[in-house]
Amino acid sequence: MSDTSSEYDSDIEAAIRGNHPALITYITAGDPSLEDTKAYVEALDRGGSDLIELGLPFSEPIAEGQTIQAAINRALAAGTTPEGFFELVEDLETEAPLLVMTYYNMILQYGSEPDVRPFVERAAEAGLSGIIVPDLPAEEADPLRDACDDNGLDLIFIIAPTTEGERLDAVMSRVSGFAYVQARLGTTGARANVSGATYDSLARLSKYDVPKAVGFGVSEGDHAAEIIEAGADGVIVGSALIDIIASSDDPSDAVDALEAKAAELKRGARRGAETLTDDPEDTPEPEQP
Amino acid sequence: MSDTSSEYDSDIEAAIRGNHPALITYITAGDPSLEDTKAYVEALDRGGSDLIELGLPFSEPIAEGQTIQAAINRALAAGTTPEGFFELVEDLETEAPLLVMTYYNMILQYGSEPDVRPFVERAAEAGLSGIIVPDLPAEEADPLRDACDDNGLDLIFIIAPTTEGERLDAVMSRVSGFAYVQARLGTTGARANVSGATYDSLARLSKYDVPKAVGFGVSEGDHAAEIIEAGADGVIVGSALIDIIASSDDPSDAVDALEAKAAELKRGARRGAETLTDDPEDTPEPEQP
Amino acid sequence: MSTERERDDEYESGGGTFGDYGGQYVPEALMPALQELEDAYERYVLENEDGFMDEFRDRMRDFGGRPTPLQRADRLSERYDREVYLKREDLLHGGAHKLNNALGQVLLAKYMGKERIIAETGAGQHGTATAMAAAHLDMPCEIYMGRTDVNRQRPNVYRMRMNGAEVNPVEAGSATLKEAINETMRDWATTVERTHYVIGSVVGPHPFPRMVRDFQAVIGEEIRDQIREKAGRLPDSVVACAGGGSNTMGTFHAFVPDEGVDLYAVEAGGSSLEIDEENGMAPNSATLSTGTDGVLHGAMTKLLQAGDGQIVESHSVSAGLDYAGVGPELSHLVDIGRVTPTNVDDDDALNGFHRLSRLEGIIPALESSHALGYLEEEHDELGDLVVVNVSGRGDKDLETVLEETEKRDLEAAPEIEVFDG
Amino acid sequence: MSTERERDDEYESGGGTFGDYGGQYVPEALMPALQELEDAYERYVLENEDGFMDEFRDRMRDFGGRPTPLQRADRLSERYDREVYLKREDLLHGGAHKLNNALGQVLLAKYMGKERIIAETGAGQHGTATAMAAAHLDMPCEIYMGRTDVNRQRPNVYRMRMNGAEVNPVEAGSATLKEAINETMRDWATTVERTHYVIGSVVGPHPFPRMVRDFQAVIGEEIRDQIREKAGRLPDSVVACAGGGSNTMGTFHAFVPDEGVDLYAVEAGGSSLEIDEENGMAPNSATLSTGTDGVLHGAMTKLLQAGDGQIVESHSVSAGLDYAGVGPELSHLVDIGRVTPTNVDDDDALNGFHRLSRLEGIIPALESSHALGYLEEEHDELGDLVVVNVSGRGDKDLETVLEETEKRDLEAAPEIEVFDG
Ligand SMILES: Cc1ncc(COP(=O)(O)O)c(C=O)c1O
Ligand SMILES: Cc1ncc(COP(=O)(O)O)c(C=O)c1O
Repeated sequence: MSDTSSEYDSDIEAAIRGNHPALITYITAGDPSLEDTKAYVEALDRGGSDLIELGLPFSEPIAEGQTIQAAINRALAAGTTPEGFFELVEDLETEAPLLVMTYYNMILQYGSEPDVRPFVERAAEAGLSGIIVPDLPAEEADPLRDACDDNGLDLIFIIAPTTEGERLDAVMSRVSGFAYVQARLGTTGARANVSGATYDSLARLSKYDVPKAVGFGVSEGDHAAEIIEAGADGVIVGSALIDIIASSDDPSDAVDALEAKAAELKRGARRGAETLTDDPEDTPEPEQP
Repeated sequence: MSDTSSEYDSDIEAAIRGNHPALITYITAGDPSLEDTKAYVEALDRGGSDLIELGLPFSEPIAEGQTIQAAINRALAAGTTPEGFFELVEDLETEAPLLVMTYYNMILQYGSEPDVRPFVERAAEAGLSGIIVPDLPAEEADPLRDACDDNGLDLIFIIAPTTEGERLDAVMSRVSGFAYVQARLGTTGARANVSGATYDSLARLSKYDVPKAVGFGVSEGDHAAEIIEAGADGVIVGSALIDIIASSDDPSDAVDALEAKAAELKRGARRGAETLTDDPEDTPEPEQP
Repeated sequence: MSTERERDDEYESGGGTFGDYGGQYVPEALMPALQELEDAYERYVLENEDGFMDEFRDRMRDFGGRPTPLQRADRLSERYDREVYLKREDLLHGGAHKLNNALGQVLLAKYMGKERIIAETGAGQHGTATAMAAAHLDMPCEIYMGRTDVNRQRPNVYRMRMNGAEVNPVEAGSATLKEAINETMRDWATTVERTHYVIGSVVGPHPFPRMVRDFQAVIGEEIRDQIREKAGRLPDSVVACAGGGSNTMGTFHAFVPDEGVDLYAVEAGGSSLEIDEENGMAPNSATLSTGTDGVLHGAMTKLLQAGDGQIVESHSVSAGLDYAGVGPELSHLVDIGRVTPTNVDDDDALNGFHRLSRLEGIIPALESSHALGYLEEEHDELGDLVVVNVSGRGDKDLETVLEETEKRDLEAAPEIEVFDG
Repeated sequence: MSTERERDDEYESGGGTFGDYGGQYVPEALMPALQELEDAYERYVLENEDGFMDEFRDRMRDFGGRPTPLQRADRLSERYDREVYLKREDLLHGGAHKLNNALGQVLLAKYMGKERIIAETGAGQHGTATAMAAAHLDMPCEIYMGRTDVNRQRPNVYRMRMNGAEVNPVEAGSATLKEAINETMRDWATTVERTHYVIGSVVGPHPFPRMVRDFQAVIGEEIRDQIREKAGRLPDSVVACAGGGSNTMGTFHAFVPDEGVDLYAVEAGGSSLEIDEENGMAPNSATLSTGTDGVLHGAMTKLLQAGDGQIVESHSVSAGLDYAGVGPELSHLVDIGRVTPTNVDDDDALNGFHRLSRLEGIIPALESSHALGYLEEEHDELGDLVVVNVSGRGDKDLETVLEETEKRDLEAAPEIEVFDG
């Protein structure tokens, strides 16, 4: 794993700011097996991911669309456990820092009593750089935030299209690592275009000096370009990668495709960044969904 | 048809008193066809019936057991109508006088308006001697009774095991022809023995000077004997005859069997009468049902 | 109750008749039981002897759920541009007005010292109500039901069995309600001394039509009070469906003396108003609208019959209206012009079902849907303030409605794609 | 309402928690909607702004059929040699207590200017109640229901469709309630600005557990008045089944301050109280009795979960109790000893079903049958005056009960020979 903590507050901030425009990739650990996940993560790393989110599967993934739900079901059916997950993380050798994405109950239940600390400590020990919890809004986050602070992990918050006004200030005041900008209302899942809400959100967030990465629906290099052009520091891609995994007849087939996809997305992001530098005045028109 | 009205009030009373102990037989007209019925009635007449009841089928035979219900259904399916019924009666040549047994709505609807008179007039014209209506209690019988009186027909009343006290007096005061003593509660249908209620009813009726004939369940010569021995003037048999008709492969097969059954029943009745004359003191023990 | 008797006398000849209708056309064996019942009816029901009516009312409140609401139907009122109120008998225990009568009779049987209850049922609503009442009052109970109905109304058979009643399938004839009544009468004629026959509507020999009406009359009595409270006056018209006519008479009875209140009895027009005499079939059960006078099941009344007096088989999409006779009191009220006989066909009834389900969130019985179909067709004739009796809920009718809706192009139906797999 | 708030404060830490339980564990996108809802709940429900609560109560009376009776169960009282009363929520429109909540929330959504209603349903009772309320209040409505439940609860699917609701089958996982909730949350996260999610029990993120409880609290408030009138005092114990716990909290809420009244929450013991962690299965849904603390569907509460935090699949013969979570307020009341958690197994519940059907003429929901099963088992512990909440009617359960009864030798079941052919 890389260690670039110098001018930045954390590995994660460094991974995004230092590699601008950043590519953040997500896959579900254990889909279809932890061994395969290892190969996939390394492929994503090679393809140019600057930060990698690994999903620890939970039986009730209320924030996920059908693609990631199916991945989680496959991972659970393969017997993926938190301990297996941490061992995978320990085993991984990537340039990009790693984040865990999971639901709050998985974090609470890791120790012998419901408590967030054992999970956070284990995550830090395994070499993870941060945590994202899709069912943990800022209001309920203090215990986990404290534990992350104590263990040098970032706790990533999601900014939704509905996050506005005072609440936006309150959430932004807690952000560490980067702000996960939810591109549209709804759940995760590859979409064919970039939502108009993305532009609104990025505009609303422009006054906050934190890295912003946009996820939910990004699936192609061209989306990545548009999003970066709209002012994001990074793009987050998940379902599009899982589609590749799910549609491979043989798990090992997916490795090259994942690497290629990551490269395409990274190229797209770079294209967006170049447009920005070429023509900084030209704000692109939001595309209608 | 015979005409024996001399010392008696009516053909019917004469048929019973004059032929003591009397056999009264019932079959459903039109089962399985009116032509067959003609042959059956003549067979019953030859076999020794002193009075013959012919059922005019009605779609809702609430007083009948399964045997007669089925006969009625066959007769209706064969298209038996009141007019066909009356033509059959006109066609018949029997020693025994004929009664029609039907439900009140059939009588009411015979004319163009709901009225009992057209039916009664047609019945008299066809040569019938009386009418039995199982769903017409004494309380509702005045219009039909008047019409019968005017046309020289007897209206037969049924005395049930539940007919007692003042009601019994009231009903008995209206009796003409004979009192139809219902041997047991329930519906028509052949039974294997004589009901205890028969003895009770005959005892209750002993003070009334009208002919009494017992029906509902009588099926064998021995029953006939017991009933006559118990003080009845006649026995009424229906379902046992219909069983013969229903079980014949060819309708014409039934003719001889019906004649033989009538003869058996008449012999049984005579046996009962002889016992009475032999040993007038000896009241038979009621058999337990 | 004495005022009610006086009122009755205005159109009852006394004894057991209503004008030319009514009477006791039953086998002799049943007459003593009818007299015993008449006596019990007068003492317990009319004179409240031993507090019978108090107990009845208490049980109908606590066990049955009375009073049922009178609800303003906001969206129907808007649709028809007049005030429409619904009497919610669908909320009564068991899901229909039937319990008013069943509980009354089973309780009366208990007061009379009877040991056993029998009843007929067609669709199963009266059978389930009787089985519930009998379980509640600890009386053994047997229900006769045509085999055809047993097969097509299985949930109601199960409900009766769960309440501990025996269900005796009747195989005769078309094996539906008419045959079930015949068979119950036969049982009664056999066991009359210890058994009470709970007739399911305002039909049968005296005193049933009056007694059943009196047990059901609470519907109209409540409506009178409720509409006065809610609308400040009596309604211009009251609409109820009519099969045998028990919800009908129950709804109308309190309004009979109010000449300003028009009373509409809506029968099942089925698929046509013509009778096929040849085959003994009526494709409707619009007895009041098209029937002729005759005697069926113990009473003189209007009937569906062939010219020679055979009773024909009625037909309606709604099993509970599917009967060739009707209560004698309704026949009389129609003859004297107090009740207007009307009917709507199967399609209109199905539309009525769907319309109430979608607009008001109430799934009505198919029987009651006839009253709602009439409301749609003739609302202009009904004045500014209309009460419709929703005699029961439609849970029992879902399968039928689905099947019948799929066959037709119904204006008010949702697109009901069935979820397969 | 102000006194209620004071009472709540005795055990609520304020905000959205009950002791350690409750909270708002939902995706960020939903938080503003929850805050909007909390605000609306406080204004309309707690402070009766714009007469919201008056309209709610009027509609529950006229449309819903409130008050429901409190009935003395004569034969159960005799059987158990103590006074047993039944609260008859089975008589509410739709056939269960669910309408109290559904109508309250749909009306609130209307006051909030929402344009669309969504809800999850398991057995279909909450879905049908919501569909009825939405039809009644003219709101478009979509219901999510697991494919397995769609297939086994077809009549409820039809009812929802008849009321004009869309029914969306959910194919994920075991395709039952848990998955339906997940999917409804996903819809909500997509459409939250114009859509209200009508959660079906006292579960989910704040303010749902409190709000649903307040809509259901009318059950216990009525019981208090009714038992005082009928028995002259408060009961010794109150018994209600618990799935999510809405009928439970609705029944208990008014009695929480009455220390002399024992409160029993009866859960589904299923076929065994053991969890099979390997396969992620609990053969029960006895969450309060056996669960551990965790977060599910937006709240911290007691759950059925494997040691690593995966939620297990619960099982019960009663679909409406078949849920791996429970309301956070109940978890708290159990922790502080105010509510006694208990459970009965499938057999006892089935016997409870049959017993009430046969002895009292009331066919209870299989959910409610658990409370009746507990009454049979532990009546000696319940004091002289017991109230049992009959949360719904069992018409929906007939097929299940038949099937399950045939597999077993149940003491209280009638001989149910099925009428074939
Ligand atoms: C709900 C409902 N309404 C009406 C009827 C028709 O009966 P009646 O005309 O006696 O009210 C029935 C009969 O089953 C019924 O179930
Ligand atoms: C009749 C009935 N009772 C109880 C329940 C359980 O829900 P709760 O525990 O929220 O009351 C249900 C759920 O469907 C139900 O239908």
